[in-house]
Amino acid sequence: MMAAMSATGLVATALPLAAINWHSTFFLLFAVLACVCAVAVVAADNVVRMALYLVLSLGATAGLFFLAGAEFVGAMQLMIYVGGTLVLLVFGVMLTAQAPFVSIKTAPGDRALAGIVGASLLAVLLLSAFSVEEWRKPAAGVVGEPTATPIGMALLGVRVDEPPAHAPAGVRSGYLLPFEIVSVHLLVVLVAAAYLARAKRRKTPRAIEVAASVEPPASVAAHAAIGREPAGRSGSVLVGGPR
Amino acid sequence: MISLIGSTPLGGGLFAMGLFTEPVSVAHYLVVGAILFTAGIACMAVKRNALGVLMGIELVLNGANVNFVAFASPYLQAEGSRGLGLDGQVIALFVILLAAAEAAVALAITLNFYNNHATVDVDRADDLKG
Amino acid sequence: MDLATQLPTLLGLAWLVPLASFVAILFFGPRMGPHGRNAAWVATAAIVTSLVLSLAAFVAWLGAHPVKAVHHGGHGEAHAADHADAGHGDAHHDDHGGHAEHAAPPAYSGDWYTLYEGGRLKLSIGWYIDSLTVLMFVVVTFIATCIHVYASGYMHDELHDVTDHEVHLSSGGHLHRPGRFPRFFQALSLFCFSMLGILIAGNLAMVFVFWELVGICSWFLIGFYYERKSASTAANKAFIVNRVGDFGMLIGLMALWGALGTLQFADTTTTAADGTTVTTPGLFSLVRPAEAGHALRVPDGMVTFAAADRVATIAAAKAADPEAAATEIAGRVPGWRDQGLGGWLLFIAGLGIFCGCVGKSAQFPLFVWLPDAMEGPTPVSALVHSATMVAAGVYLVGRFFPVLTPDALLVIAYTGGITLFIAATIALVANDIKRVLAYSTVSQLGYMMLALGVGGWVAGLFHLVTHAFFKSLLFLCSGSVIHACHTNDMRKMGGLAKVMPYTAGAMLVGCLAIIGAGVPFVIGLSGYYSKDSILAQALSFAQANPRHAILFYAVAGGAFLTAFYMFRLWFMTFAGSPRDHHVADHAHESPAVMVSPLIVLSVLSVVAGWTLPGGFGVANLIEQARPAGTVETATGGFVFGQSLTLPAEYLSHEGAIHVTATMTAFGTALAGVLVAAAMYLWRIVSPDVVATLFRPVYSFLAGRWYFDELYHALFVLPALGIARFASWIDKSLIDGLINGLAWAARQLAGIDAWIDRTIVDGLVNATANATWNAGLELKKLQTGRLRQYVMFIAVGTVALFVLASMLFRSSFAG
Amino acid sequence: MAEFLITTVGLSEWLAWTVTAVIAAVLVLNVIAGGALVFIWAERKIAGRIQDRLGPTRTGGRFGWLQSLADGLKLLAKEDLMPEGADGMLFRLAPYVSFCASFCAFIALPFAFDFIGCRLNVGVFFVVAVLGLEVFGVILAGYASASKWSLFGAMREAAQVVSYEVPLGMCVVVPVMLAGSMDMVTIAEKQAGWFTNWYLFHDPFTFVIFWVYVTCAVASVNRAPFDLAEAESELVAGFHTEYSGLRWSYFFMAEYGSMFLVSAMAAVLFMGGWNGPIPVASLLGLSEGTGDTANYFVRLLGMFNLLGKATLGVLVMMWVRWTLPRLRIDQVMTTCLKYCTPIAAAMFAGAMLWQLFLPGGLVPGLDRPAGEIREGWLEGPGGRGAAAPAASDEKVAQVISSQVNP
Repeated sequence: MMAAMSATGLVATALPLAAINWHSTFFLLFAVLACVCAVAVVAADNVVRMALYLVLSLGATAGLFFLAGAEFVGAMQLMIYVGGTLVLLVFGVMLTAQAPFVSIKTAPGDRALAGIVGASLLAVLLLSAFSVEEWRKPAAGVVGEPTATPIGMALLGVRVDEPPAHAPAGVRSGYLLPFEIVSVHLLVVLVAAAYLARAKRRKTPRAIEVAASVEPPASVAAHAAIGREPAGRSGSVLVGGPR
Repeated sequence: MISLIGSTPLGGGLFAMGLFTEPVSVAHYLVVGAILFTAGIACMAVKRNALGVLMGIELVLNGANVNFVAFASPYLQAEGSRGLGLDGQVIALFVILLAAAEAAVALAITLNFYNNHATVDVDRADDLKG
Repeated sequence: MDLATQLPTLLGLAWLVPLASFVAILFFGPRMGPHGRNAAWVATAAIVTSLVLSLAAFVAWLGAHPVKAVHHGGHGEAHAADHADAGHGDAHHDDHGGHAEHAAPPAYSGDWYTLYEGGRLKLSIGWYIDSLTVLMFVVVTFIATCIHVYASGYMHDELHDVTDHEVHLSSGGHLHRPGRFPRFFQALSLFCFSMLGILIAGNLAMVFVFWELVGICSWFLIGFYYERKSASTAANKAFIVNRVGDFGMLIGLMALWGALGTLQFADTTTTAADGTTVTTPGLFSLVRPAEAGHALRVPDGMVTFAAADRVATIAAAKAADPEAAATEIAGRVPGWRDQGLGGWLLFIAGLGIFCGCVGKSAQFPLFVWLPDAMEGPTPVSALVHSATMVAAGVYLVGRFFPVLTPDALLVIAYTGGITLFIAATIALVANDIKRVLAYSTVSQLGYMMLALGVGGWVAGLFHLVTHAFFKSLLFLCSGSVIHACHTNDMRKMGGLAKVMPYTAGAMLVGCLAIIGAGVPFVIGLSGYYSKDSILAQALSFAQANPRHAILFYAVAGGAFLTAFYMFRLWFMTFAGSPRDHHVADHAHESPAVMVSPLIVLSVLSVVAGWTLPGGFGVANLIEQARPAGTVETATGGFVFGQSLTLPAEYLSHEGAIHVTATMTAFGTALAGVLVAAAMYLWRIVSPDVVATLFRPVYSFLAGRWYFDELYHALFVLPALGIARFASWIDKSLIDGLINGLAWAARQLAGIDAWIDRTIVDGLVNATANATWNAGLELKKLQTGRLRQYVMFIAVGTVALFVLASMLFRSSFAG
Repeated sequence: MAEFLITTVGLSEWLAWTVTAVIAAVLVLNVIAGGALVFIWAERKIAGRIQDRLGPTRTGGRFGWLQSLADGLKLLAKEDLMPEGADGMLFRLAPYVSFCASFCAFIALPFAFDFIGCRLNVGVFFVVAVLGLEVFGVILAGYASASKWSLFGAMREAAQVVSYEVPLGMCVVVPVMLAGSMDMVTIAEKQAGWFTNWYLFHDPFTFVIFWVYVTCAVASVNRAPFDLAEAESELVAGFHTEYSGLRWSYFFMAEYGSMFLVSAMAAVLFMGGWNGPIPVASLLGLSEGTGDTANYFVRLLGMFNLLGKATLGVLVMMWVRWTLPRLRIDQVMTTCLKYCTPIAAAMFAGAMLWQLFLPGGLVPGLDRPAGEIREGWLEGPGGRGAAAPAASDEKVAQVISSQVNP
């Protein structure tokens, strides 16, 4: 403790530590984590690592949400995105993660092109992010009220919060209908996903069938061939199912 | 700890920009959102693995969500501005929910694709090309 | 539940049950047991239900309005309705105690459902129920029940495939067709429903609707064997002839509605929103207003209608003040009425309605369809001839009686007289057993019309009821005979009494009833009472109007002829020895299901006319419904001058007239029977000799007065000629023109086709080719690479942004 | 505490907050680490007793109570192995992900009224969400180990946890609904007073759903009989087959941390949190407002109360583990989807209707501090816990009526 104190004293002379803003510091922490991990997702070749980076990025974003006072959305982000979606995604990775598919290489030209386009898009976005005076002004730091209950009420169709200043008078409608629509939508998706991913009653899984038909000795070489060049043209089996 | 960060060149630069001391603004969040968004787009454009494309989509949606939350947060608003209020958060909520739904369906499609084509390479999903 | 709601409920149900049966058989008939055998049960059950409901209504009516003996006298106490308890509901009934002359009969009316109401037109499904309605409901449903039971036996041929020997196919064979058992009962149910609809109808519009329904049902049933040319022709004939009458009826309807604006029989009481009750007068009150003592008066509406030009003048003169104009018009109406304005309108309205009755009740000159209607199955004949179709006409005249002017009644009387005479003479020489009965029906209908026409309201309707019983009996008997002999020709029968004792006995009862047999002044069969009262009223009328004494002679002569041809029929059929042994050997008594209705109807034919001690009887029951203002002697007419006298009906019961009439009836009937016996039983005089002796007359009668030929020459041939001419015009002129036009259009189309093919199609094809080629080029852009699409989107977004910021520099990135 | 540092010690503000945060983190960390130590020892003893043997007896005296420490030292000294085909980075990262998830959840867990890392108004939600992240570490471990057993274990774990999150969420929602808040402090405070005020005894439905929660909680922290992910009889050691040494011990600590966490959650949600069965503090007159020291004492008492309840829960889990045999994976799924989920749904509906029609609770008559704790958004500008409850109720009514009847 004493050492830390002395170190603090030393640096305090150089840096205005007393003026440190914890909120900004944590923002910086989470923002850097989110951005670095997002870029890492792009850069990584291994699918499982991509998933890991994505989790970290999304988790950091949840932290940003907490910082912005959107606790409910942040928890939601953790629960659904990180907890649910990613487990699902990892599932997919695992189910399809045979050696040849874990990392599929992309041509360097594609990467370069994507880099250029991404950079220009980022430039555009940054340009617009800094183009509005009001957005650039530092926050007034108004501590918002907890939002979980107002959101819950709003989802039930009752608005208890103050509407935005520029909203037309009398517009205080809740979100009951969207809420219901989303519920039904989720149900539909549940059914659809179950339907799409259901086990077809086939004697031999289609994947094995195809792999066997591409090249008679179904070996690692065959997998590599599938990975590298489009084998779909070698036979009509890929285009349609059994007639 | 902070002092250590501050003593590094990068940390010093950040201090110079006032990032540790000044309150953050909406624009800060927008920058994060833009980076996430761009990373997502790039991910979609680069990855040949269908799951990678999916992750790119998640990133894009998340980038958009960051913007929504930023505009909604009263804490981040400049003096005299209220932002989107609750609406932004609720929209972010819906985006998350729909992203989950989208992920489920997309994953199911991917699995189906894998069952039929024995691969998850999106470049091979060109049976219907012109 | 008081009577005002009870009666419509009971009778309305009784009316609708056959409809339900019709619908059920219509949809499920063929599936009701093998070959639809159970359809008979459904229909019979329905009509029995109706009968039970009608009887319930009858009992309810009697409970509220006990039938008492009528004490005719100068004071005009006319009907025996119990006034004390009939003042509730919407009974149109002024409770004036002793001044019964001014009292309306007890009746209940109302609407179930208003179909349309707009302007002055109101079409509704309503009811008008008085004792006549109730009585007729019982009679119709009862006879229909008997006929249903009978028909379920008679029509058993239709249960399996039928070979119709009367239809000769071009291939030389006979028609072989599947049976139509359910269809028959389906039509029968609809028929009953329609007839009951006429009976219960509360307004003329509804009457007309069901009138037409009855017409279409008769078309179904007469044409039941529609493969037979005779049957289909007869059905068409009946339908078309009825249309002629209905055309007149439409005129009457239009006259009434146009001038009076209502077709309701009774007054309608409506409660307005503010609680005040408004009474809209019906036809009866308009023509016989209570304030005028129910005396016949031309309604204001008709007067102003007839004086339209004067009304217009007044209205034009006082155009500024419509109210004053209305007041003045109202003030001058009595004067105009005295000048006789509107009388013609009322007369024509009455005659128009009567026209419909002429068609439906087969009166001269539209009676030609009825004998041909024998082509239908015998139960249908029985139903048509006794209780339903032909009765509808008489019933409507009776129902409409208060609106008919004395002039119109005179026309009716003469029509009836002519009909009865012509039909009776034709019946003398007919050899087809059913035709004899058919002409007898026409003749009896003439009786009824005549009775109504000479003011015998009760007499006519009384005869309608009794006739319904004995005529259905006679028809069912004839059906039984035909069923046994498989022929209609009486010349091949004879001596059937031995093999068919029940049928013979029942037929004898029917014959005695129709000729009005009885011990004078003591007791008689039903026909005795009804016929006597007709004769008496005719005599009374003849005495009051010596100019029209011929009507009485027609009635008396008709009675003689009736007795003659009825017993000619009976003797030829049942008495003597068989003329054709093939037929006689084959004959047998009909099954119980057919005989039992005969016995029931026989009993009723005997007793229907009786009046029990205490006054209960059909005649007194009908008397209850006597329209207001028709009790006393009425004089005058609107058209034929004031000299006409319509004697009150009770006058005909007075000794002088009554005795004369009874004796006349008895004498003529006896004479007729004796002559018939002499010719056909004892064979003192040979009918053939008589026929040769009076050959011209005989052939004239056998040719049925050549009415069919006359109509053929007068109407059918000209119509055919006009049709041929029209056809020629159509074929040569119009078709030629059209063909020419078509040719021209074709030529034009040829040119157009050339333009279409070369220029338009060329353009379209060129566009299509261009599109196709462009598509081929563009399709290369569709690489199928997901990642490239993402790139496109991103690049597109950036490009859009750049473009937008270049174009709208001021609004972005300030 | 930060205020104490600022005002009394005289530290600058940022330093005071930093020190406070570090102290809190260390405390929570010690709850997990120390808890793990104690629980491992306890588990061995309990297992021994249940299996009719003594368990550890030698290390550290008569009861072998130093056994865990000795184990820990052994683990520290162990060689850290990594399989050849493993994904090195993920293999190393996985235990930390797992442990961090378990640890982070403690942020929002209240030990007493003020003894909480960070009072979140979506506390319950946060805990459940973060707890769900633990599975991610397991999956990573299973994948990165490049071993069949590990992968199988990870897949089972993932399937199981994702499935059990559904009934678990439904169970958790019931107290949230009854309290009208997701703030764990509020939920616990609503159950203050006699034990009849516990939501466990609120109505028959909550009583049933508590046991559903226990089942789901056991399953979601991967304890026997739901420990399919380890299943040492089939999968060697499941997802941590290839782990040893300190990394392995992180998984272990995460497991015990999670066990403690779900038990504490059960205590907060259903058993009154830090409020004892008998309101000793208020009976003694030591309730709030009698001075800082008394206040602190009462909260300390509450903390021990909660720790006791949570420990009881952990002990029950141990008892269950050594009593019941392991289920098959299909039985696990059947339990979740065919029993727990429908029962939880039905109980949720029942509790909702009960709350609607009989809001008084199962045992009426005893005191219930209703409406004293409200969320900040309904309170006046004075901040949390300070405004008059009547005013807030009024505001709710007014807002709602203005919405419903515009």
